[in-house]
Amino acid sequence: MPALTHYLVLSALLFCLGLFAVVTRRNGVAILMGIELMLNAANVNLVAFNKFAAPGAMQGQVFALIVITLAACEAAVGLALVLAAYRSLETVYVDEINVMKW
Amino acid sequence: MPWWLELIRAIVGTIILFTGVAVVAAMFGVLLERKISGWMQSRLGPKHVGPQGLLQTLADTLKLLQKENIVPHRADRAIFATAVIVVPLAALLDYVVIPFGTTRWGPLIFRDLNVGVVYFAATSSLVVVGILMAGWGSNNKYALLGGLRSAAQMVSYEIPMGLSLITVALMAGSLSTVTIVNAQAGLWYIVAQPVAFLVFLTAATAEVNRVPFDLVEAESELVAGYFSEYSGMRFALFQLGEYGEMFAMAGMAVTLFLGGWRGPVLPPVLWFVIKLYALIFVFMWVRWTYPRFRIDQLLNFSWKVLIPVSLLNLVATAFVVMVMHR
Amino acid sequence: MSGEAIAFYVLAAVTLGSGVVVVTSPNVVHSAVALVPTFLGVTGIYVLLSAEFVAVIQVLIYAGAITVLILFVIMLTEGGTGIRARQRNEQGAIGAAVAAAMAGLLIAVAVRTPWARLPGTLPTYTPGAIGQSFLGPNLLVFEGTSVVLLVSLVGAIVIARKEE
Amino acid sequence: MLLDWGYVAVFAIVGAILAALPLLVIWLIAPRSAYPQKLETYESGVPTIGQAWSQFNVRYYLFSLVFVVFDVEIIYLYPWAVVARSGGALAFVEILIFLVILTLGLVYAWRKGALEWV
Repeated sequence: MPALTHYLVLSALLFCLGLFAVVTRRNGVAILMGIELMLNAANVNLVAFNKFAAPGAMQGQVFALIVITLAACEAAVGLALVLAAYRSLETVYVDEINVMKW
Repeated sequence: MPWWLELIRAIVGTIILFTGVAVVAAMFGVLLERKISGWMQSRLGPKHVGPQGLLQTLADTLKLLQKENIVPHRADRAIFATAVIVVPLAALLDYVVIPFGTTRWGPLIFRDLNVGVVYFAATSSLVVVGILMAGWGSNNKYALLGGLRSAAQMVSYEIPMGLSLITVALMAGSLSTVTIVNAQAGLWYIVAQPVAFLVFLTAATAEVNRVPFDLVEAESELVAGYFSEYSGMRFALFQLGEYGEMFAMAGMAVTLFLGGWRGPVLPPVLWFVIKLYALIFVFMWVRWTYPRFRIDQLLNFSWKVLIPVSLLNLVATAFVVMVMHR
Repeated sequence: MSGEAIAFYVLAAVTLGSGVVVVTSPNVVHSAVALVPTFLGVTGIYVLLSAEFVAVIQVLIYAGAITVLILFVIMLTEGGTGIRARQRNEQGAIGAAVAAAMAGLLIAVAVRTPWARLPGTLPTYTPGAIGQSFLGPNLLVFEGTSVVLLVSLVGAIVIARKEE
Repeated sequence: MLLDWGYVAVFAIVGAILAALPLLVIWLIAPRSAYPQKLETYESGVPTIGQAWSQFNVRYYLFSLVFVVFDVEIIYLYPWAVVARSGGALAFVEILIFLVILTLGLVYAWRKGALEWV
């Protein structure tokens, strides 16, 4: 039977994969993918704590749903930003986007 | 039951369901389509292989098995090859929650998940990813355009479909398909929810990319859409996915609105099959009767007609449920 | 080893393995496609944690909607042209070090902390329990998300549309 | 409940193997006689020009954007639908507010032309 710690370790590893993508990727879309991985890791934690630490309340699962919602909103707005940057600056590589206003 | 018995049961069930869908839905479905289209256009359709052409699709499958297997050298090989498995698998996963009938030992269903309706929505949304993969992996302009159009269309019609699923779940107060069928013992939901039924049927036609929503294939402008580059057995697997999805949608419509396996006198499984083929006939009838929509008309229809209508229908149903359960 | 443990390790391997592909693949489309098995692995983890409603929602939203959105944007921008530009910046080594240090820290915390446990049992029918909590303690959260969704819809449309 | 999902997992794994089986068969029996022209991308008979991997209309994005927001809205309706009977007037009012706020979003998208295909 995997215990709480197993899930926490898995989530920590997934989180750090996402962190690595955010720090090293140049492409804006790939950075957003890294953020999605990090949010997923957070969700695993929420649901795991729900089961092992406070099984009576549903707060963990409800907040996992909220996080999924926020992830979707973040993806929609973030990708819109990437598209807008691509339209005015013709690049999706964040280290080339170095002007504030076009 | 010991675990290995459960495992064997699950494997055998999967194999039966898979071959059943491949034979009954894909092979027989293709034949039926050709026969019905022939009948509607005053011609005979396939006639030479087997009695009345019954074995035509079998012959076609054998032919496709021997065909050369071409991967264009510009294609993205990994994605090109995976898409072939993703599309039929995503279509077949739908069948897990469709109850085919009932027996002495309980309902005849692969597994009665208690989130069945949401599961159905989730697996049918996976097909979009497979189609985008096929379109992009081919590195063919027709294929990519077909894939993008298909994805835009399928996601647009997922919303009205989800809303009508919720309306039914609200009526039955449950997300399990078996409970929904049992809740229709008195009255089929097609009577109580005609609007949701029509919305579901329209969205299902669009989800499986059939005429009048077949912009994706659009033989006359896009060659064959996202599977232009697929030959031989890979083409057959896409056909399996397409017909499998069509039968799954029809089966779900029967489950949600036509009382599932319920009916007098005849055995339950037979009732399910009769209703299923009646709906399949409607799909084919529509295909050979209506011309194709333009893409702007198609998307407008979903966002500006179906979604507002199903939202209103949902609110009205919620009101009635509130009043009835006071 | 029990069946549950085997399932956990298989799912963890699928999740982390395809996660590595997402993070390192030089082709952005391959990264985006590899997101699907990652999300499905996490779905399996939710099932093991007996959160089946969250699990199907994970498939519906992440695998079915967000992946499609990401693929669309890749195809609309120059990422869709495949392997062309350098995908990684010059912080590769530092980034790996930071991520590894972070992983070590998080794992140390996870293993060493004596987590508190409240009594109670998980409800067996999760959609019902979640619905009840939306009618009760989480009512405001429920209405709040609709506002969040509205705001992000408006914001994204404003940003993504072409200026006239 | 775990048993249910065990069945689903077996279905997915065995199903993937069964779907891949025909591919193994054709790998064994199908003829191979490829030459450069045959492996060329199909473009109605004329030589292929450039890659297909070029950029497309931003309209596709706007539709998938509105789709994601409404798809997320729908996930909140499923748990509500299960408990609406016992919830009485509270459940009805709650969902009415929720849907009205989201309909504002639909109206906004409609008015701003995000739902037009130009």
